[in-house]
Amino acid sequence: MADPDNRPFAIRQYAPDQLREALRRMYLIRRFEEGAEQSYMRGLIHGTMHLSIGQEASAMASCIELSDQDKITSTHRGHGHCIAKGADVGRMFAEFFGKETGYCHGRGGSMHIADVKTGNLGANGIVGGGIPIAVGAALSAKKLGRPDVTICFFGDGANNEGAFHEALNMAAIWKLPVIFICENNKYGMSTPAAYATAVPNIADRAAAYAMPGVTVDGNDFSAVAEAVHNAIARARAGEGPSLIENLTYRWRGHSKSDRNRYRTKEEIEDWIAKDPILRFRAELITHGILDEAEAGAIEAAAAEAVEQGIEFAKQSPAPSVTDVTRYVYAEA
Amino acid sequence: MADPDNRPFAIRQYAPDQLREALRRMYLIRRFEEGAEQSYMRGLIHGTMHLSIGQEASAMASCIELSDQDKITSTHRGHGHCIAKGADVGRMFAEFFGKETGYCHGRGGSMHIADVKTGNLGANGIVGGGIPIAVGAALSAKKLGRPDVTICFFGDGANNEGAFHEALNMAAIWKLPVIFICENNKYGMSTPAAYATAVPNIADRAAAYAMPGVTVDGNDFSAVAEAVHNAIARARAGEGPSLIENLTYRWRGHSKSDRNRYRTKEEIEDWIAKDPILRFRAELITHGILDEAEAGAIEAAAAEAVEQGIEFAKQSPAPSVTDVTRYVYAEA
Amino acid sequence: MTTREISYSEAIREAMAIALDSDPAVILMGEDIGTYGGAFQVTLDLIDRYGPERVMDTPISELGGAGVAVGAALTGLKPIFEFQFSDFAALAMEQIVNQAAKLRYMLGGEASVPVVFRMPAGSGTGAAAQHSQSLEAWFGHVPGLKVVQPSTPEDAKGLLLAALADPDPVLIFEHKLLYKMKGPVPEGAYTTPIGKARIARAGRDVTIVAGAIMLHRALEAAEKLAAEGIDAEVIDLRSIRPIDHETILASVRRTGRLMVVYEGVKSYGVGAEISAMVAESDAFDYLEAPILRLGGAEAPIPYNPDLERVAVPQTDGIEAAARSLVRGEV
Amino acid sequence: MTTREISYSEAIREAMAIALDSDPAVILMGEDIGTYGGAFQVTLDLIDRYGPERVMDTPISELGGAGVAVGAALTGLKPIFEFQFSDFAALAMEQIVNQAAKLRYMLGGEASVPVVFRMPAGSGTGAAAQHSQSLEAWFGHVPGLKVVQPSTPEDAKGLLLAALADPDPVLIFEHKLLYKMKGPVPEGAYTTPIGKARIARAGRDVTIVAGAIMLHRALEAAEKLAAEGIDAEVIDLRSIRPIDHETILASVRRTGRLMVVYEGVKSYGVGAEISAMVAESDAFDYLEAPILRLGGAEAPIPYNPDLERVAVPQTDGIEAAARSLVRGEV
Ligand SMILES: Cc1ncc(C[n+]2csc(CCOP(=O)(O)OP(=O)(O)O)c2C)c(N)n1
Ligand SMILES: Cc1ncc(C[n+]2csc(CCOP(=O)(O)OP(=O)(O)O)c2C)c(N)n1
Ligand SMILES: [Mg+2]
Ligand SMILES: [Mg+2]
Repeated sequence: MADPDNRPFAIRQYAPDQLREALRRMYLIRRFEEGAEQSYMRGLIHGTMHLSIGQEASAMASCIELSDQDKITSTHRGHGHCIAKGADVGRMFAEFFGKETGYCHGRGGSMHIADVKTGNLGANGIVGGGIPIAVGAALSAKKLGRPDVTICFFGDGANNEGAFHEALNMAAIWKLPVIFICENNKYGMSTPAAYATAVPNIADRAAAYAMPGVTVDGNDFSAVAEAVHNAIARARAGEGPSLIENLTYRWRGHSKSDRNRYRTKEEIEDWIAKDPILRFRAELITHGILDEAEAGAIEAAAAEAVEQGIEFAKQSPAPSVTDVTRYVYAEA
Repeated sequence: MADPDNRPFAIRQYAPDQLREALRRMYLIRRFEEGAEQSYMRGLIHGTMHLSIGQEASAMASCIELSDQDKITSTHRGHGHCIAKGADVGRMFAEFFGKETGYCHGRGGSMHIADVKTGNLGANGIVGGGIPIAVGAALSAKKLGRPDVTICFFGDGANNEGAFHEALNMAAIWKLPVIFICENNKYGMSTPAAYATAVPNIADRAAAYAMPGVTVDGNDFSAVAEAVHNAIARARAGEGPSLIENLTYRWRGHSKSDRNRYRTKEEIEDWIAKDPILRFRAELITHGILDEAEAGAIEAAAAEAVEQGIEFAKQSPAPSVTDVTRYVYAEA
Repeated sequence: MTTREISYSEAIREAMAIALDSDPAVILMGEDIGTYGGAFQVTLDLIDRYGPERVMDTPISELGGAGVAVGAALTGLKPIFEFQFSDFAALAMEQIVNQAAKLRYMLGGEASVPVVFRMPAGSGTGAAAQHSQSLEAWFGHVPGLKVVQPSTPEDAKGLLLAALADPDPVLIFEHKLLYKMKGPVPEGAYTTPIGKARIARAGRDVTIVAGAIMLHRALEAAEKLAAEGIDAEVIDLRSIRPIDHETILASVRRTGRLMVVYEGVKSYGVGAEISAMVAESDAFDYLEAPILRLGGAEAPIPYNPDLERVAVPQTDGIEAAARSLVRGEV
Repeated sequence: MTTREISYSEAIREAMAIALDSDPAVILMGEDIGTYGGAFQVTLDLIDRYGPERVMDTPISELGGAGVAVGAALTGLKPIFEFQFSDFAALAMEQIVNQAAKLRYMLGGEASVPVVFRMPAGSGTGAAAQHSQSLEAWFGHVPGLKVVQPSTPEDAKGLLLAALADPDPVLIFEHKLLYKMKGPVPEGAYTTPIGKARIARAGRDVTIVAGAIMLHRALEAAEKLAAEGIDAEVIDLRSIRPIDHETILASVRRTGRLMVVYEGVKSYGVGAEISAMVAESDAFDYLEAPILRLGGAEAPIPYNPDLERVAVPQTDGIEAAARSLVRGEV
C-alpha cells in the first residue's frame, strides 16, 4: 500500500463505510436519472427535466460531510444534490410522477424537488434564485447560534446573474457560513461559459468578494471533497464564505428539448470517458476500501432501489384536483 | 518652469483654453449647487436633491475629452455630470423649479436631469439603473459603427447592485466602448463602503470582468483625466471597457433629509481642506495657464451665470396641469 | 390597554420594538435602517436599542437582500425587510414573487416563509417617477402573498404585528404622507386581523372604498358631502390580498352605489379588482348606478408639484365624483 | 398579398426576418436565441441567416440584458429582446418599468425607447410555478408601456411588426401553447394595429372577451353553445394596454352580458380591468346580468398535470359559465 500521506484526501479523511455510502449514492443518482429519463420517454413523467449524469462526484463529494442540520440550495439540475443530501428515491419519483406522496405532494416536480427534513431547501427553477436564499440560511445559522453550514449549488451560467454578485458580497461582509459551489459544466444551456463569462475561471470572481476561490476537477471526488472540507472548516470557524468551482460536464442535453447543436460528439465522448463514478469506484478499489464484487453489489443495489422507487411512485395516489389551492397559504 | 515631462498630465495634454473652460465648469457646478441649495431653502425647489459639492474634479476631468456625440449616464447625484457635459444652467434651474423650459419640461426634476442633445442620457433615481443603459449605449455605437464612447457614472453604493455585475460582464465579453467610473465618496447614503463592499477598493472588482481597474485620487483633476484618457483610448481602439474608481467626498449630506450621524465633523473638515476646485485652480496658476485675476474672473462669471440661470427659471412658465399625461407616449 | 396619540411611524416602530423584545428570531433588514434611521426615519433609534445584530443595514442590493430575508425566513428567522422606497421592489420581484410567494406551494406545504416586507409607497413628496409609485395591485395578483395597507397609526401597528404572526409572506404598503400623522394607538401588543376591512364612516347613499392616504381624503370628502345631505359610507380597505369581500358587498347592498378611490394608476389597479368583484357578485342586483373608479392618472408621477397633485385623486375630486354618482349624473 | 398556412412561431420568425432585412438598426437579443434557436425554437435559424452580430446570445442576466436593450433603444438601435420565459421578467421589472416605461416622460419627451420585449407566457407545459405564469396584468398597470397578446399566427406577425414601428416600448405576450398552431398569414410586411380588438365571432346573447389560448377555448365553447341556441360573441382582446374600449363596449351594448376569460390569476388580473371598465361606462345600463370573470386559480401553477389543467379556464368551464350567464343562473 502507498505511504498513507500520498493517498487521496477522501481515502485519508473518511471512514470506509462513508466512502462506500458515497459510491452507493453516486450510483443511485445515476440510476435514478436513467430511470427518470426512461419514465419520461414512457410518458410517466411530463414537463421537462435536467439530468446531471456525469456530474455525480460534484454533488456527492460536496455533501459528504453534511448532516441533516446543514442546508443546501440546489438548482434546476438538482436530482444529484437531492440524493447526495439523503433523499429517498421513491418519494422523488413520486414527485416526478406528480403524486401526493412526492416530496412536494405533486405540486413541484423535478424543478422544485426538495427535502426540507434532510436540509435540502429545494431545487430552483430560477437560475441564481437559490443563491441569496442560501445566504439567508447561513444568516439564520449565525443569528440563531446554530453550527450549520449551507452549501449553495449553482451553474456556470448562474454566475452572470446579479443575484450571484449581491449574495456573495453579503455573505462576505457578514462572514456567513456558506459555501458557494459552482458546477461549471462548460455551458449554460447552449451558451459556452467561455463566451458568457468574462473571466476564464469562475473562481476568479472570488477576488471581488475577498473570499477564497478555487477551481478543482469536479469529476475527481477527492479533489472536490478536499476543497469543500476546507471551506466547511473555514465556515464553521466563523471565517466566512468560500467559492469553489467544480469543472465537470453533463452528458445529456440541457433538458428534454435540446438538439445538442452547440457542442460536438467528440467533446461529449471525451467527457464520458472521464466518468466520475468509475473513477471513484476504481480509486476505492485501488485503496482497498472495497473489491470488485462489493462494488458490483453496490451498483446492483442502487438499480434495485430505483426500480422499487418507480414502483412506489406508480402505486401512489395522485392529488385530488379539488386541492388545487391547498398549500398556497398555511392551513389555519 | 518645470521640465515639461514632469508637469501634470492635464497640463501636458490639454490646451490652455480647454483647461480654463474646465475650471469654469467646475465653478459653475459649485455655484449651481449652492444656488440650488439656497433655492430649495427659499421654497423655490421642492422634493429632494443630492449635491455633489466636493466632487467636481471627478465629474469634469471625466468629461473633458468628450464630444456631444459621446454619451454619459449619470446618477441621482448628477448635477456635476450634467454641467461638465455641457448643459445650460438656466434650463437646469428651470427643471428644478418644475418649469416647462426645463430640460425635462418640469416632469423630471433633479433626479432625472438630462440633456440628451449634449449626450447626457440622464440622471437616474434608481441606484445602478444607468449602468446597463450605458452598456446599451456603447452597444449602439459599436453596432452602428459610430466612434462614440459612453461614460457611466455611479457611486460606491451602486457597485453592490446586481446591475453592476451583469452590465460589466456584458461590456467585457462584447468589448464595448464604455468606461465605468465609480465615484467613491466613502458612503452610500449612510452606509460606509468599507462595511457594504467586501473589497477594499471597488476597482478590485475589475478583475472579475477581466478589465483594467484603477483607483485614483478623485480630487486630483489630472489623475482622473489621465485615467479616463487611457480608458477612452482603449475603448475607441475597440479593446473594451475599463473601470476607474475616483476617491472623493461629498461635503453635504446625502440628501435634504440627512442628519449626518454616520460621519464626523473632523472627517468632513479634512475633506473640505482637499477642495478639488482650489487644487485645480492652484495647479493652473502654478503652470502658468492663468493668473489669480483670471481665475477670479472665471469664478465670478460662474456666479453670474448661476444668478442669470435662476432668473431665467423664475421667469419661465410652469407646465399646464391639463398636460399631465403628455409625453407618456410619443405624440402621433 | 392605555391608548395614546402617536404617529404612524412611531406606531410602526413600536410594533418592531415589541417584536424584537418578544421574539429573538425577529431581525430588521434594510438599507440605512441603522444609524440613519431609515429614509423616512421609521427605524430611527432601534439600532441604539437593539444593536446592529438585530437591526442590520444591508448593502444596496434589493434582490439579494430580499432573497437573504427569504432564505432566513425559511430557516428560522423572522425578518422584517424594509425597502427604502417600494419602487425598488421592482428589483426584487423575483424573490418576492417567484420565491417567497411560491415556496410553500412548490414544496407542497413543507416550507414556510414568514417574512415581512415594508413598502413605503405613494406620491406627494416631489420625488418624481421612480420614487412615488403605488404598486400594490401587482402584489395583489400574486397567490401566496398577503398585502395590507394601513391607513391609521393603530392599524400600522396592529397589521405589522399580525404580519409577524403570520406564517406566510406579508407586504405592508405604508404611505409616506402618513408617517407623520398622529392617532390613538393602544400600548402593548395587539394584532389587527389581515383580510378585514373597516367601516370608517357609516352612510346610506354611496359606498366609498379607499385605503392609505385616500381613506383620509375620502373621509374629508364625505364630511363635505354630508353638509349637502349626501351620506357616504367610507370603507377602509386595509387588506388588498385577501380582500374582505363581505364587508364591501354588504355595504353596496345597503347603498346601491360604489366608488373606489386609489392612488395607483387607474387601469389594472386596486379599484379594478374591487369593481369586478362587486360586478360579479349578487350585489350587482343592488347597483343603482355604474361603479366609479377614481385612480391615478395614466402617467408616471411627474416632478412639478401641480402636475403631481393632479396625477392622483384629491379630496375635491372625490367629493365631486361621489356627488355625481349619487345624483345619477354618471 | 399571398397568404399561406404557417405556425405562430414561424410567423414571429418571419416578422423578425423582415425587420432584420429592412432595418439595420434591428437586433435580436436573448438567452440561447442563437445556435439553440431559443427555448421554444422561435428564433431557430436566424443566427445562420443574420449572424451573431444581429442575433446576440446574452449571458443569463435578465436585468442587465433588458437594461442593455433599453440603453441601445435610447441611442439608435431597435432591439427585440426575448425573455426565455416571461416569468424571468420578474428579474427585469426595474428596467422595464422604472426605466423603459418612464424615460420618455421623465425626460419630458426628449427621449424615445423603441424596444420590443417578447414574453413567452402561460401554463400547460408541465413546467410548474416558476415557468408558467401569465403576468400581463402587471404591465397593463404601467403607463408608458404597450402590451399586446396575439392569438393567431397572423396577429403574431402583424403585432410584432407594429411593435417595431412603435417609438415606445412594447411587450408581446406569446402563449407557449400557440407556438405550433397554424393559421393563414399574409406574406411580406404588414402591421396589426396595437390597441384594436377583433370580433372573432359575432353573436347576440353574450360577449366573451378573451386573448391568447383562451380565445381558442372561448371559440370552441361558443360553437358548442351554438348547438343549443346560445349565440356568443367572442372578442379577441389582442391589446392589454391600451384596451380597445369601444369594441368591447359596443358589443356589451348589443348583448347585455359580459364574460371575460383569462389565464392569469383571477384577482387583479386582466378580467378585473375589463369588467371595471364596462361597469363604469354607459354600457352598464345595458347589462342584464353580473359581469363574469373566468380567470386562473388563486394558486401558483402546479406541476401535476391534472392540477395544472384545473388551475386555468378550460373549454368546458367556459361553456358552462356562459350558459349559466345567459340563462340567468349567475
Ligand atoms: C432567471 C432564469 N433565466 C433563464 C432560465 C432558463 N434556463 C434554465 S437552466 C439555464 C442554463 C443554466 O446554466 P447553468 O447555470 O450553467 O446550469 P446548468 O444547466 O449548466 O447546470 C437557463 C438559461 C431560468 N430558468 N432562469
Ligand atoms: C435601487 C435603489 N436603492 C436605493 C436607493 C436609495 N438611495 C438613493 S442614493 C443612495 C445611496 C447611493 O450611494 P452611492 O452609489 O455611493 O452614491 P452617492 O449617493 O454616494 O453619490 C440610496 C441608498 C435608490 N435610489 N435606488
Ligand atoms: Mg452550466
Ligand atoms: Mg457614495
